[in-house]
Amino acid sequence: MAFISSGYNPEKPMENRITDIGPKKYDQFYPPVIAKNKGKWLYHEILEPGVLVHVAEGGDEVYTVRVGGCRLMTTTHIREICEIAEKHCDGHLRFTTRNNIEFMVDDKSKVDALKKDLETRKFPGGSFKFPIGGTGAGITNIVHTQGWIHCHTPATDASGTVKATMDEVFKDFQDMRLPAPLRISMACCLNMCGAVHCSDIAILGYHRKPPMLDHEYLDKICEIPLAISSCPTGAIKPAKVEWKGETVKSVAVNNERCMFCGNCYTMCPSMPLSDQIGDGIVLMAGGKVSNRISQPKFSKVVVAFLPNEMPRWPSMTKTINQMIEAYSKDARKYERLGEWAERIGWERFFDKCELEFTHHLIDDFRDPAYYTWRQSTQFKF
Amino acid sequence: MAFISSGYNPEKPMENRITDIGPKKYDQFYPPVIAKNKGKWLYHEILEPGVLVHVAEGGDEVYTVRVGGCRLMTTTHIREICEIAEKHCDGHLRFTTRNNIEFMVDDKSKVDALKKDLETRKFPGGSFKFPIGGTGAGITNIVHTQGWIHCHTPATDASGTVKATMDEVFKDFQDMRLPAPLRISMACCLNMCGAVHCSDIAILGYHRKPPMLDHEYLDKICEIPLAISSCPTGAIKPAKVEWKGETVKSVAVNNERCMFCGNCYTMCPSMPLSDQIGDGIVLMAGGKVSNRISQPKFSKVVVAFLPNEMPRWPSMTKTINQMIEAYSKDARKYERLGEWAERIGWERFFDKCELEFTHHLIDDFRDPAYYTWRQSTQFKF
Amino acid sequence: MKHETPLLNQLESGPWPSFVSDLKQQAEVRAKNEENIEFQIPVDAVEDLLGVLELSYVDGTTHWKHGGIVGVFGYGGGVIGRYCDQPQNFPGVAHFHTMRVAQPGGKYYTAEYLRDLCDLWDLRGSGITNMHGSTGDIIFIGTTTPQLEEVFYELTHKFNQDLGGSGSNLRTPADCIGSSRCEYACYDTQALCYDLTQEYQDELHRPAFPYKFKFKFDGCPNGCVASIARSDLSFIGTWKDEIRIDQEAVQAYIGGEMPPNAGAHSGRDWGAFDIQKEVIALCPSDCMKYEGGKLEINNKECVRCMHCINVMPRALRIGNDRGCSILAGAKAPILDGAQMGSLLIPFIKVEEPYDEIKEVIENVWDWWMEEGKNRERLGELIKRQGLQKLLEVTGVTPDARHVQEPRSNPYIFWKEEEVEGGWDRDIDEYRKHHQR
Amino acid sequence: MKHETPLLNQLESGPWPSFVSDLKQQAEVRAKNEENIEFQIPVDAVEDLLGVLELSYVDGTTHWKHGGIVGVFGYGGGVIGRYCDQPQNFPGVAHFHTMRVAQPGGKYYTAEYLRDLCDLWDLRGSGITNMHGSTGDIIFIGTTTPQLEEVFYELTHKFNQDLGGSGSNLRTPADCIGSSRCEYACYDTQALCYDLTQEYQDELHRPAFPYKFKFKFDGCPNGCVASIARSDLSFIGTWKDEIRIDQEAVQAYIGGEMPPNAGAHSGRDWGAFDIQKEVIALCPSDCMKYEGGKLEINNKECVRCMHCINVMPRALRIGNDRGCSILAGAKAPILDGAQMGSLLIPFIKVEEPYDEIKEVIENVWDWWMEEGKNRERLGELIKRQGLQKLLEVTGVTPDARHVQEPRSNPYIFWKEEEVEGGWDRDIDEYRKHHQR
Ligand code: SRM
Ligand code: SRM
Ligand code: SRM
Ligand code: SRM
Ligand code: SF4
Ligand code: SF4
Ligand code: SF4
Ligand code: SF4
Ligand code: SF4
Ligand code: SF4
Ligand code: SF4
Ligand code: SF4
Repeated sequence: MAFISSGYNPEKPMENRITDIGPKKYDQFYPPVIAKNKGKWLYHEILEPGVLVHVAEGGDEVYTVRVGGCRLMTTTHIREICEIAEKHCDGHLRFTTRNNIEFMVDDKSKVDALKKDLETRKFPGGSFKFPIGGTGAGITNIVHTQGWIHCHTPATDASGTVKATMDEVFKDFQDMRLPAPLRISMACCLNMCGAVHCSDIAILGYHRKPPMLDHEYLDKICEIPLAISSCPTGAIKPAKVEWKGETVKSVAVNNERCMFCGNCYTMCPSMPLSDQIGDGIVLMAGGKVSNRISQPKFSKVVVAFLPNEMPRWPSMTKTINQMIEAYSKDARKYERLGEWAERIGWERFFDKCELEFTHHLIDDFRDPAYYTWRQSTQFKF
Repeated sequence: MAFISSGYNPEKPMENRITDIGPKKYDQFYPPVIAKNKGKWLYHEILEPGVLVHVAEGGDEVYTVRVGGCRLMTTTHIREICEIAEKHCDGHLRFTTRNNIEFMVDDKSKVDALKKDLETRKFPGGSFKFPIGGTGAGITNIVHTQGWIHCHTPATDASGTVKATMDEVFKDFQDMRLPAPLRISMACCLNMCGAVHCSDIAILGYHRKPPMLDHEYLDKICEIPLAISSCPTGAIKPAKVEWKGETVKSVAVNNERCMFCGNCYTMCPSMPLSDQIGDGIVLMAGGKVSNRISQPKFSKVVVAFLPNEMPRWPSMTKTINQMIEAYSKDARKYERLGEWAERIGWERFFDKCELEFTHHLIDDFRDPAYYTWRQSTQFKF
Repeated sequence: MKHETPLLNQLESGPWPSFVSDLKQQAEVRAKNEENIEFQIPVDAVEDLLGVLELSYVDGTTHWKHGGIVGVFGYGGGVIGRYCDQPQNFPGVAHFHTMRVAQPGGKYYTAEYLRDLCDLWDLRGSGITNMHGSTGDIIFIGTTTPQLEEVFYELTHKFNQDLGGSGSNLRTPADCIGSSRCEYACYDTQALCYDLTQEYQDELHRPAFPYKFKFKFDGCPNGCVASIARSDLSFIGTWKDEIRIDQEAVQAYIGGEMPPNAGAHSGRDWGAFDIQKEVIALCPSDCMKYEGGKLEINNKECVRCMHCINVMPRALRIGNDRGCSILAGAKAPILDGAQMGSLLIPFIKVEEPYDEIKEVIENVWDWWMEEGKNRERLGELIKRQGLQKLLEVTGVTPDARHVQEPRSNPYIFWKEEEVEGGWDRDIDEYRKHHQR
Repeated sequence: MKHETPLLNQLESGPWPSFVSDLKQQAEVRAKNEENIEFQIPVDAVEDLLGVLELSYVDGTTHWKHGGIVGVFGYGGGVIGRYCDQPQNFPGVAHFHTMRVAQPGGKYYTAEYLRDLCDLWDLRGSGITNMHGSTGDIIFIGTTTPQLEEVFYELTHKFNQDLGGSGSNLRTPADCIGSSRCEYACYDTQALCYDLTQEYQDELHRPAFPYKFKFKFDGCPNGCVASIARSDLSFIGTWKDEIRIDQEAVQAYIGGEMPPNAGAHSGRDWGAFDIQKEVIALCPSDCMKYEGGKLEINNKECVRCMHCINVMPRALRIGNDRGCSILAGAKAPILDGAQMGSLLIPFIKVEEPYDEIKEVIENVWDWWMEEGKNRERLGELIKRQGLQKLLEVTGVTPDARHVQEPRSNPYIFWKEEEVEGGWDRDIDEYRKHHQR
């Protein structure tokens, strides 16, 4: 392949350089009905799962059809999205904050054709390309991260766990039978790029073995002081080590104090953590972001560990399902999963979801841990 | 005065020595009606403020008249109590966990004489010796500590602040008009011997000046390492000091890090804190101990400082009164002060009690502080 | 009076019993000495106490110095030493130690016994007391060093009465009035308190702990002795089965024949009793209903908060399968912030000889004595090493009941034995599959 | 296909869009290359990506190494370097960096523009993207180092499009759809997001911060872009005056003519709409009542939680006096535990040119840049130095609104200037009144 220059001249990097122009301005992309009615919307209605109408003061309407986006998408797929947008929506579309795709039309009459078109497109393996859904009191798309597709610290895969989970809960992507919206998120390591710390249900990749020490290279590849200071628990100390007959400068890890966060590995590639058996999944539950009724809440750890079971993580999806079904059956209308758990008490949450409570779930991280223990005689047998 | 020996022989301390016998056994002191009906009580009723009846399965009754005890009491006063007990109660009595005195009779007919006797006894200064009250949804006696009567670390007096406060709220000692019981506690320093950390309203003595350093004597009187390690914030360091021409071993205090807890003074008498202007009162509110309806709660600091105004601390009693009146007016039946504040929101508590919110009331002590800030858009303007 | 006390005098007015008036009457009694007592400490101790207190009221500071080590032979506690910082002006209180005398359970007394104590304290001390101290003891305030052994000797020999605790030991345990006069008591607080106090006399008198340690005994979740706020181990009565309901009495409450909450709110007109609003709607676990003239409780969901029982004591009674919960670690704010007790044992039977309970206590102590730092309360150790650790050393199975909510941080410290294959891994083997 | 992927193939079935199927179709398109594109990175990049992913599915570990420092000249962010740890077996992805392309506000696009991006990325990269990354960027996944400058040049010159953030700088800000299509929006999220993004281009591209910094813009407390959980400064729309009520529409909801919550619950039969149970009783501030056919809101007590409005969007509307609250410090758990944003500014007007808002931002940054340690997020600094300090440096008057509850520990760090007479005291003077 021949190198094709864009015009950039590496000898004179500053020549004609354009910088600091930011993103494209939003209003260039607004569909006309949006541009016209911005700030004048009166109300909306969810007509059926995945289909919304918003009505403006002057009577204008915009119909939105929301479809599952699988976020990790190729240009081939994007081109197909573009084709649909041009066919039905005058070439406009948007993505939601949870990576779904929204096709908007300005008249009710255009909705059916759009829907039909979307529904019929499938991949050869049988999955929908553009499943309609993700609205109201149902389950929408999973916010997630890179996993084994691209990152150096994951303890599990992102796209695969998400695909397995969305297949399992797909019914609820296309339904609105739950007491309230249920948001699932996924992050492949403790860095939590998916910000799973405030989700109704969160899937988290977690290591359980302390870093290996590549003594031979450590001092060459890493800055030892940086590695040491990276550790939140102070588990890493400088050390002189006998290695294959030589004394090398390296580090020692106090394994008892390691919480497997991988920070050291981020700072020092000679301290890898990943392990086929050690790595797996933590499940969290009961978080939320909205200020509706109750204040935002952190997710809580409800399953300390599940093994990585490729390619479909059946123990994980089964457990998630248990939580959803128990919640669906027992919670009150408008009640988010965390609100439900708090109302019935976490001891009942474990009973009803048929989850085992293990000592790992008792907080022991620093001073605030105390406030999660029970300082009361109020509890349920 | 001549020394009267008990029989103890200092030369032979172990001779005839009796140890480890513990307190008197409780049942020696039970009034007969108590001994007979223990474990068989069916129900009780508060007939009027300070007067209770308990009814047993077999129909026996015990009438209790509760009177204010001022805890710091002399043998003269105790002898008077004994006299009353013998006159009306076959010589029995008890003290409550909040230092009130309870006189019990086993028949309704004996109540009136007892009450009349109690009500008429007064000190020459005009105060009641045995005010009847302290039951139900009112204000009972204040649990308190030593203050200037006996301790070395107080930042205010205990008996005096309590007398001033009880005079101010006396009406409510003899009434049951409040939404729920209201418990006031008092502790004269941060050691909080009164355990004021879980009271509806708490009076706390507080220093505001870091310790003085008696360099000349410090090394002679104190163990410097103990003084250093006593400081919870690590504000104390060893130091060599020029003092009146000589170099002495002593300590230095980083005043910015001092929170005036007095721990160092407890360990080292050469680091006194007390100061006429620096010392005064912190008011806390909203704590409780019972598990009724809501779980136990810590008291919160609601007034960062009030000066010591001897002998009657008028700013303090006025502020306490404001809280009681706002609570009385606004809270719902059965609602404790802290439950009320949480329901209306602390921002409203300050409005309704006409208290100023100052920056001091924002927690900045260690990690848990974060959880007291507002992580929500839910608040009231 | 020896000293002018213009400021203190202002505390003689007002309805609440005046401690100043009481001290003054005592000063007078001592000065007159009608009983011809051969006071073993200065006769003007009380006058000097008033004097030094007045001085504090003038200059806003205390005039008491540190205690120093005073006590009785062989005991590490029971006495708090105290010296005045103006001994010349107030010689009567120059040395003014207190003694802690172990109170009887439920704080019941006979006049006879109290008078014995008064006689002793008039002879050998200031005649000033606290009835009672915050921990629960009878406090004798103010005597001199030579009198300490004398008082102790008389207490033990004449009155069969011991001192209480102070210092780094078990402090005098205290209880609520419990089943002796309260229908809510789920166990006999006085019996348990007494038994444990006797069992642990050695721990009470001979400091061998890292710091102080307190037991308190509440008969039910109302918490009348505030154990959850101020004892390293709190024993709070509870039950496992059903609240007993008397439907007729329920009707009587609804009909206004019986005062709600036993009359505790009678100082105001709160309107007619509304069972829906006052009971059902306030139940924290939302497990009650009143339908068709019948009150129903879904006991499985009840958190035993006592509210409904408190409101209708003649209609509702505690269950029959009784015992207590044990909570651990309560303490005042020094050094690390105040703590309330954290639930350790959700339910334990309270049955003589209380062996199960003693096992819990001793396991807790073994751990604390092994791991606790000097001046580290149990609560602080639990915070430092974790509630998980406390459960481990007491052999308690971790349970969702132990937490208000599960951890929100996922920072789980796995142990090597919990992770298949252990932690030792071969870097060279790893590098075969993961190049540098 | 170059590599067998038996495990991944199992992810092709099931209803949810299969990323495996998509990657396979892309691999095929590239292999066929019907458009005759002169691919600037290996044509089999996608096949090798599938191969290395299959390997991870077999051995349960990642095969990506650390990034190293790659980027475009003069920018400190926008590119994440990535190398495969099995380059011999998967040469197509041996070097596989991602580029972050700043997304437009509200994530609106035209097909035309998206196709331009596709053309560019097919030529110069793998053709694989994330639409979108968790922060909000368009993510181009996988290219080689030499292509980075080329992509950047084409983006800026052809498409008037910049990169987004990475590293210790301002990250690409993101917003909810807001007033462009949502009746709940209390301010124009897109306008504010865009203005601040442009204003702070330098902060976005040239890392000079202690660590990353994120802005997110939610039009109302529903929080559709989750700003309160994942941005160092979150701007959340709110109002100060009254919720507007259309009583007729209230009746329509009660009468069942309009679906509650705009139909969000239509997947189950929840029974007839019950305004008392579904709205009044759930209002967190208990400030609503429905009496005599009229809905009343005590707006003074309303905490603007959105619930009633969400349930009856055609009857209730946000107030007219609008603006936003600013919260500070949200972040993921590393290192110190996760944080949600803490309220810094209860209410601020959102009006061009947003000077007041910019002043807040710059005060925050000045403090953080001065005091923040390396890799210390704003939230951690606030925890370390205290919310009081943040209020001080931003000149915000402390207010009960800033706290959920006042402190329960009384450990107040008084400042010397707050205490009359200062801290210097004369020990000799003190000793005159307090002997040793
Ligand atoms: C399109 C989108 C905004 C965007 O800029 O892309 C959006 C759009 C709407 N949201 Fe949202 N929300 C969107 C993400 C969110 C998020 C963010 C998230 O999940 O990461 C939240 C916070 C979730 C949480 O608390 O954890 C969110 C919490 C809400 C709520 C509060 C729900 C609750 O019960 O707590 C409402 C109110 C409601 O549902 O009635 C709401 C209401 C709405 C409304 C009804 C607003 C309107 O009038 O148009 C929109 C349609 C709702 C629906 O789909 O049922 N939106 N909404 C996002 C769609 C994501 C998706 O593809 O599924
Ligand atoms: C690409 C992306 C995940 C994704 O799949 O979408 C991502 C990927 C990485 N994040 Fe992230 N973060 C991404 C959004 C987030 C978010 C979510 C957000 O911004 O809303 C968070 C949580 C919110 C927050 O900022 O706290 C997040 C919290 C982290 C952290 C933890 C930071 C902390 O203070 O706790 C790290 C660790 C670090 O900075 O060393 C991290 C580090 C990383 C690195 C750079 C790994 C590293 O240490 O070198 C990842 C590179 C992966 C790769 O190979 O491409 N990433 N990261 C997201 C950025 C895409 C975009 O620009 O749109
Ligand atoms: C006598 C005493 C026990 C003792 O061993 O001495 C006692 C006795 C009773 N308490 Fe108590 N409580 C006593 C201190 C306490 C304390 C401890 C404290 O205040 O330090 C508490 C915890 C307070 C707190 O939560 O901060 C306490 C919280 C209760 C409650 C729960 C009240 C609530 O609304 O939270 C009840 C139930 C009730 O009032 O209906 C209760 C109920 C009762 C009953 C009705 C129990 C009974 O059936 O006999 C007794 C009469 C109540 C009354 O006076 O109105 N008792 N009670 C204590 C009297 C102290 C005093 O002189 O005033
Ligand atoms: C006498 C008494 C106060 C009273 O007026 O009633 C008291 C008095 C003292 N307490 Fe206390 N405490 C007393 C009950 C308490 C309580 C309440 C309780 O036990 O229920 C507490 C709070 C609960 C707890 O234990 O946490 C209490 C928490 C403290 C502390 C802080 C301990 C902590 O871990 O936070 C100290 C400081 C210390 O130990 O150095 C302390 C220290 C002291 C000292 C010994 C001062 C010292 O450091 O030398 C006081 C001696 C005063 C004197 O001159 O007589 N005292 N102390 C109480 C004991 C009487 C009794 O035996 O009945
Ligand atoms: S969560 Fe961890 S492993 Fe996953 S993309 Fe972010 S940094 Fe990488
Ligand atoms: S994984 Fe985390 S806790 Fe363990 S050594 Fe590395 S930095 Fe420290
Ligand atoms: S609270 Fe402080 S000053 Fe008061 S008695 Fe206890 S230790 Fe002494
Ligand atoms: S008063 Fe407390 S914080 Fe201040 S120096 Fe002494 S021990 Fe330290
Ligand atoms: S704690 Fe319970 S049992 Fe004990 S006195 Fe109070 S109400 Fe009665
Ligand atoms: S005891 Fe409390 S939780 Fe149980 S039924 Fe009664 S009110 Fe409800
Ligand atoms: S946050 Fe509010 S304004 Fe923005 S899209 Fe969601 S509901 Fe609408
Ligand atoms: S917005 Fe929320 S707080 Fe305000 S009235 Fe509606 S439900 Fe109540």
